[in-house]
Amino acid sequence: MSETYHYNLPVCLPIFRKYMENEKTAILSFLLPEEKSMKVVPGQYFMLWLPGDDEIPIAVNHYQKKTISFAICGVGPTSNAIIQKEEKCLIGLRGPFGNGFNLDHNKNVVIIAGGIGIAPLRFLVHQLINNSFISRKIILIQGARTKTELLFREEFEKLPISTDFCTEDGSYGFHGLISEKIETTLDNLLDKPLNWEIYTCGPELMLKKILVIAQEHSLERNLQICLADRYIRCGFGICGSCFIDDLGLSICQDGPVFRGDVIARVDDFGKFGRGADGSKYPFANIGK
Amino acid sequence: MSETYHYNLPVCLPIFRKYMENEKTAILSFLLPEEKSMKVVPGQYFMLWLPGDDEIPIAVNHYQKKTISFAICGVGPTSNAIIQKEEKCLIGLRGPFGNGFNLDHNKNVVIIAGGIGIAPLRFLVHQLINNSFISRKIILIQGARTKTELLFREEFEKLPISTDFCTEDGSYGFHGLISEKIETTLDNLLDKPLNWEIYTCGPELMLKKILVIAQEHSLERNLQICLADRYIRCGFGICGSCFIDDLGLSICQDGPVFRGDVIARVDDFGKFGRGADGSKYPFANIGK
Amino acid sequence: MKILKTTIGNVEIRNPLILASGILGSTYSSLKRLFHEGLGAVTTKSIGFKPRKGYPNPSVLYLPEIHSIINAVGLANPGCVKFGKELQKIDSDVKLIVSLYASSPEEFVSVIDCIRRYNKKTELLAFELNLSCPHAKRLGIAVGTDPEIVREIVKKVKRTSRIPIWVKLTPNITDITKIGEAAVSAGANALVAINTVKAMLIDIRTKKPILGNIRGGLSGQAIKPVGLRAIYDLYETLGSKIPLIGLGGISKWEDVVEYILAGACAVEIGSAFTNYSSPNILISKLLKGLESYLIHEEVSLEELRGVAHE
Amino acid sequence: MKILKTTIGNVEIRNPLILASGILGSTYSSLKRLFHEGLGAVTTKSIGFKPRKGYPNPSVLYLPEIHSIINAVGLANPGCVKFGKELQKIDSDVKLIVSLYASSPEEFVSVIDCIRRYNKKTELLAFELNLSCPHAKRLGIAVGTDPEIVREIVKKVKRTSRIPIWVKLTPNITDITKIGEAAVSAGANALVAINTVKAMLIDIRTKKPILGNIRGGLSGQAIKPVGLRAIYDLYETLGSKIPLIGLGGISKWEDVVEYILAGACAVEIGSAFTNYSSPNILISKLLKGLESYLIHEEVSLEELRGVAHE
Ligand SMILES: Cc1cc2nc3c(=O)[nH]c(=O)nc-3n(C[C@H](O)[C@H](O)[C@H](O)COP(=O)(O)OP(=O)(O)OC[C@H]3O[C@@H](n4cnc5c(N)ncnc54)[C@H](O)[C@@H]3O)c2cc1C
Ligand SMILES: Cc1cc2nc3c(=O)[nH]c(=O)nc-3n(C[C@H](O)[C@H](O)[C@H](O)COP(=O)(O)OP(=O)(O)OC[C@H]3O[C@@H](n4cnc5c(N)ncnc54)[C@H](O)[C@@H]3O)c2cc1C
Ligand SMILES: Cc1cc2nc3c(=O)[nH]c(=O)nc-3n(C[C@H](O)[C@H](O)[C@H](O)COP(=O)(O)O)c2cc1C
Ligand SMILES: Cc1cc2nc3c(=O)[nH]c(=O)nc-3n(C[C@H](O)[C@H](O)[C@H](O)COP(=O)(O)O)c2cc1C
Ligand code: FES
Ligand code: FES
Repeated sequence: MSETYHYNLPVCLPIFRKYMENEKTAILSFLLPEEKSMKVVPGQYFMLWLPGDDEIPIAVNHYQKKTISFAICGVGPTSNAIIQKEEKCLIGLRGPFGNGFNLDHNKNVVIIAGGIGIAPLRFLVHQLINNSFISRKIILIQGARTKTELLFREEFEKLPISTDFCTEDGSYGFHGLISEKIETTLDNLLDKPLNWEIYTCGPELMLKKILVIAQEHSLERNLQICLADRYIRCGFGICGSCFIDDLGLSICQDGPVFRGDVIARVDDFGKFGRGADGSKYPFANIGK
Repeated sequence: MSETYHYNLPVCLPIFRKYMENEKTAILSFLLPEEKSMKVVPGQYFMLWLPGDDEIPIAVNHYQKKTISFAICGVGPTSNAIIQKEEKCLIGLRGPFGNGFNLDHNKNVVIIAGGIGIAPLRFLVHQLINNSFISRKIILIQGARTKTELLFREEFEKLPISTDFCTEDGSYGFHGLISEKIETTLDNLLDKPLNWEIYTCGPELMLKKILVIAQEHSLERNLQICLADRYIRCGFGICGSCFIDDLGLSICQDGPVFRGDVIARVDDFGKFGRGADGSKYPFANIGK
Repeated sequence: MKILKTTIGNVEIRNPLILASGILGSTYSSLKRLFHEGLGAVTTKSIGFKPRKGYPNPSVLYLPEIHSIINAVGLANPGCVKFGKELQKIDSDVKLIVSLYASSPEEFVSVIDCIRRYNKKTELLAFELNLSCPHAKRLGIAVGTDPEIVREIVKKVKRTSRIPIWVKLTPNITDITKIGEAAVSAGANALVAINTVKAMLIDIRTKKPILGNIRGGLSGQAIKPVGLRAIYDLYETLGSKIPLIGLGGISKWEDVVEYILAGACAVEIGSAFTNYSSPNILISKLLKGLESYLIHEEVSLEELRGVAHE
Repeated sequence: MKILKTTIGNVEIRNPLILASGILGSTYSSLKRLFHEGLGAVTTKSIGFKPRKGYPNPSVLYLPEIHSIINAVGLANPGCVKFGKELQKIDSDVKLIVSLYASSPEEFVSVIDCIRRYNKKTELLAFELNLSCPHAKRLGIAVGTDPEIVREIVKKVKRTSRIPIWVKLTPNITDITKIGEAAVSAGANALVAINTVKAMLIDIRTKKPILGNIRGGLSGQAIKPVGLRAIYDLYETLGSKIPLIGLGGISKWEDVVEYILAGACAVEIGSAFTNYSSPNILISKLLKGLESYLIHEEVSLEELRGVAHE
C-alpha cells in the first residue's frame, strides 16, 4: 500500500466540477495534482472527508488522466452535506482503498446495477470498453425506483453496449424489481454460462438475490459482487470495524468486491450490517 | 546515507580473526553477514562498540569481499579494552561513516603515514594497486617511533610500490622525524608536482607540518589529509561534537578526509582538539 | 514450536504473541480468525457499559513515513450486553482476553459482571483494563494517570472476578512505574504497556485538525523505543515477579526479542498488521524469527526475560 | 523574503526557523555557520555550571525506518565559563539563544550570571531553560515535571536577567499545560515544546541496552504528531498572548505550517539535519516552501498562527 502512489492522509482538493445527476445525487470531480498518474481499479473507493464534519467511503465513479469523479447520493448527514458543497470547496481524498473488480479475462459481461450501485459500475463499463483488445458482449442491466434515479442512463444508451433498464414505478423500461428482470435475462442469455462474467453492485438485499440466482445457474464463481452498504472507518484493514461474520474478512481491504463463492460463505451477507459502534443491525429494517 | 547499505545501529559481530601487529596494536577482522557487499571508501571509519563500555571511531584498515579489518592501537581505556578481546567476542560495528579519500585521478601518489595513521592508508594502498588500470608510481613514506611500530612493514615491502621508512630511534630506515624525511623526498621527487597526489594520516602535529611543506610546494590542493585524533560522538554530523573552528565543518561527516586548501583555512588544525565535553585542549600538550 | 510456549502468571499460551486491543478484534469472527492464524491469544476491542459510536471519521490514519498509525476511534463498541452475547460464538479453544474501559471503579465492576452474565460459554484468559477513559468524577483526568484511582479500580475489580486482571498502562504520564506499582499493590495479575502516545495532525489546506476528535494517539514503529523503555523501567522497579506484557511498535521478531530482554513475558501486536494482505504472513514471520533466534542463542523465552538488566 | 519575518514577544527574527538545542550548536563556528546558512536564529547546546563529559557512546543513533534519532548525550558541555568566552567569538549579527540546564533555581541563576560575565560582547535573543535535568534536592524527578519547581526557577531567573526567558518543556509528563501555566505565571517570555520523548534500544545479540546511558530520548519524524499536539494543547490552554515555539520532528515545510496552525509563532529544527550534506539545502527547502504557501494562501505568519483552533 505504501509502495504505490496512494493518499494515506486525506489530500484536500477543490471540487473541480460539480453537477447533479438528479435531485439527490451529485457528481463531483477533482484534478489530482501529481505528476504521475494514480493506479485505480473499478470497485475501489476513496474516503471522502468533509473537513470538520465526517468522512465516508465513496466508490470511484470515473477516472481518466488526472480527473477523478465520484457519484454521491445524499442519504444521511455527511453525504447530504457533501452534495451541497459547490465548486472550489475543499474535500479530502484518502485512497484508493480496497480490492476492486477483476477485469483480467476475455469473457462476455453482464453488469447489474441497483440504484446508486451504478457508481462503481460506470467506471467498470468504461474500463471494459476502453481497455479491451477483444470484442465482447457487454450487457448492462440497471434498475432504480424511478426514471430520474437511472443515473447516467443517457450516457449508457450512447455506448456500444446493450442496456436494459427497469424501474419500480414503471417510469422507464421494465416495470418491476431488478431481481425479476435478471432472472429472465440470465435464463435467456446464458447459453454458455461459463463464458460470462457477472458484475454487480447495489443494495445488499438485491445482491443477495442475485447471488441466489447465480447459484441456481452455478455461476457464483463468475460473479463479482461489490458491497457498498457498510460502515468503513480506517479503509486499510486495521481497525476491525468492517469485518463480516463468519469468515472474518474485511470489507475495506479484502473487499468491497468479493467473488460469489466467497460471499456465499458469509453468514451476514444480506442479513446484518454493523454500525459505527460495532453492533449488528438487520438489513431488512432499513431501506435506502 | 539511509539509501545505501549501511549500519545505522551497531551490528554486533563476533571477532573473526585477531592478531597483534605489535604489543599495543591489534588487527581485528569481521565477516559481514549480508548478501550484498557494502561500499566502503579508504579513509572512512566505523564506530566500534564494546558493549557495556564505550564506542570509538576506527578507520577501515582493509576490506575485501565480506571481510573487514581494523587496526586498533591501545591508547586509552576503550581502545585498550578492545584489543584485549579475543576471537568470537562480539563487537558492534556502526558505519561506514565520513568522507573518504578521493581516488578518482590518474596521478602518481605519495602516501605519508605517521604511527597508527597507517591504519586507513593500508586500505588506500591496496585499493590504489588493485583498482588502477593505469600504471603509476606509488611511494609510501612510513614513520614511527621505533621499528615495531612500523605496522604492516613486511607486507608493504612485498608490494609493487616504493617504500621509505623512518624511525625516531633509528631502529629501522631513516633515523629522524618523518617531517624531515618528507621535505627532502618531496624536493627530490616532485619534478612535475601537479602530477602527484599526496595522501596522509597521522598525529595532527605531523599533518600540520606536512601541510606547511605542501604549501611551500604549492601542492595543498593535491594533498588529502585524514584527521584521526579527534573526538567523535554521532558519526553522522548531527550532534556537533566534532565541529572544527572556524569553518564550522564536521570531522565525522565532512571529514575525516579534507583537502589541504580547505584544512589550511581551519584555525584549529594542529592546534586544538575538543574533548567529549566540548572544551578545547591544545594538541601540543598531548602526545600519542 | 514447543519452545515458544509462554506463561503469564498462571496462564499458558502457545506463543508470546497476542493481538492488541482495538486492532481487528471488534467481532467474534475476526478474533477467531486471528487466533487461528497463529497468535498465542487475542484481545478484544475495549468494551464499555453502554454502546458507543466513537468519534467521527477520519479516526484511523496511516503515516507511511514512520510506519505508524494515529487514531481517535474513541472507544467505539457495542456495549457489554451485546458484546457478551457475541463472545459466546467464539470456540472455546480461542485464548481470549477481554479489554474493558470505564470511568469509575463501580463501572468497571458492572462491565465485568455484565460480560460474565451474557457470556457463559467462553472461558477468558484475562480481563485487560484500559485506563485511558476520562475519570467520571474528576474532570479531564484519565483514570489511568492517578495511582489512587488505579488502586481503587483494581481492588474493586479483583474482588468481583476470579479471572486474572491485567492492567494496561498509558505512556502519557510523568512516571509510568508509579501506576504500575499501584496496580500491582492492589492485586493486578499482569501489567500491559503501552497504550498510544498523545498525538495529532493538522491539514494545511483546510487548516483544520484531521482527526474527527482533533486529538488522537500514536502507535506503530514510531513508538517502539518508547514502549521498550516503559517495559524496561517497569521491570527495573517491579522485578520479575509480576508478569509484564509489552507492546508498542512491534513489527519484527527482533522487536519481540528486545521487549523480552527488557522484561516482558509476552507481547501484543497492533499496528504492524497494516499492509499485510493476510495477518498470518506477519504472524508466521514473527514466530519463525523468534524460534530461530531462541535455537541459535540456545536460550528459552523465560531465560531471556529481563536479561538486558544484567 | 520579508513575509517570513517573525516576532516572538519583543524580539524579531528574519524567519521562523531556529536551530534546536543540542543539534550542531556546540561550537561558536557551527552556530555562526548555521545562522549564515539561513536560519532565523540558533540555539546553543545546553550549558551548565560545570563542564560535563556526558554519557559514554553510543549516545546518538539514527533510526532510518522512522527517520528519527535516539540520544543520550547527557548534557555534555564545557561549562558556562568556557562557553561564555567562546560565545564572544560569534559576530553580533548572529541571533543567538543560549540554552541552559541546572538542577536548582540557584544554579540556573549562577549559570546565567556566569554567561553574562564572560560574554560581554554578543547580545542574546533569549535564554532557553532546559528543564530536563534531575532535581538537586528531590531525587529522581526532573525539574521540569513539577509546576512548583518550574515556577520557582522562572521567578528567580527573571529577577536576574533582563534577557527574555524561554522555557523548554518536556513531553514526558501527564499534563504539559500545567508546566506551561506555571512557567507563564512566573513570567516566562515564551514556551518551547517539545524536548525528546523517553525511549531506549536493546541489542539482541549482546542482549544489552545500546545507549551508553541505557535510557535516552527520541526525536525526529516519529515525534512530530506528539510535538504538534503539545503545541495545540498549550495554545488552547494559554491562548495567543504567550509566544509558543514548536519543535519535534519537523522535516518538511508542511510540518512548519502545521505547527504554526497549532499555535506556534516559530519553530525549532533538530534531527531533520540528518542526511543533508549541507544544512542550507534543508533550510532553503523549508523557507521556499513556507514562502510559496503563504503567498498561495494569501496569509501572513501571524494570521496563520493558531488557525486550527477556529
Ligand atoms: C465501499 C463503499 C463504496 C461506496 N460507494 C458509494 C458511492 O459511490 N456513492 C454513494 O452515494 N454511496 C456510496 N457508499 C455508501 C456511502 O458510504 C454511505 O451512503 C455514506 O457513508 C452515508 O453516510 P451519511 O453520514 O450520509 O449517512 P449515515 O447516517 O451514515 O447513514 C446512511 C444510511 O445508512 C443507514 N445506516 C447506517 N448505519 C446504520 C445503523 N447502525 N443502523 C441502522 N441503519 C444504519 C441509515 O439508514 C442511513 O440511511 C459506499 C459505501 C461503501 C462501503
Ligand atoms: C576518523 C578517525 C579514525 C580513527 N582511526 C583509528 C584507527 O584506525 N586505529 C586507531 O587505533 N585509532 C584510530 N582513531 C583514534 C581512536 O578513535 C582513539 O584512539 C580512541 O577513540 C581512543 O579511545 P580510548 O577510550 O581508548 O582513549 P581516550 O581516553 O578516549 O583517549 C585517547 C587519547 O586521546 C587523548 N585525549 C582525548 N581526549 C582528550 C582531552 N579532552 N584532553 C586531552 N587529551 C585527550 C588522550 O591523551 C588519550 O591518550 C581514529 C580516530 C578518528 C577520529
Ligand atoms: C485503531 C486503533 C484502535 C485502538 N483501540 C484500542 C482500544 O480499544 N483499547 C486499548 O486498550 N487500546 C487500543 N489501541 C491501542 C493498542 O492496543 C496498542 O496499545 C497501541 O496501538 C500500541 O501498539 P502497536 O504499536 O503495536 O499498535 C488502539 C490502537 C489503534 C491503532
Ligand atoms: C543529539 C541531540 C542532542 C540534544 N541535546 C539537547 C540539549 O542539550 N538541550 C535541549 O534542550 N535539547 C536537546 N535535544 C533535544 C532537541 O533540542 C529537540 O528538542 C528534539 O530533538 C526534538 O526536535 P527534533 O525532532 O527536531 O530533533 C537534543 C536532541 C538531540 C537529537
Ligand atoms: S474499516 Fe477498519 S478494518 Fe475495515
Ligand atoms: S560527531 Fe556528531 S557531529 Fe560529528
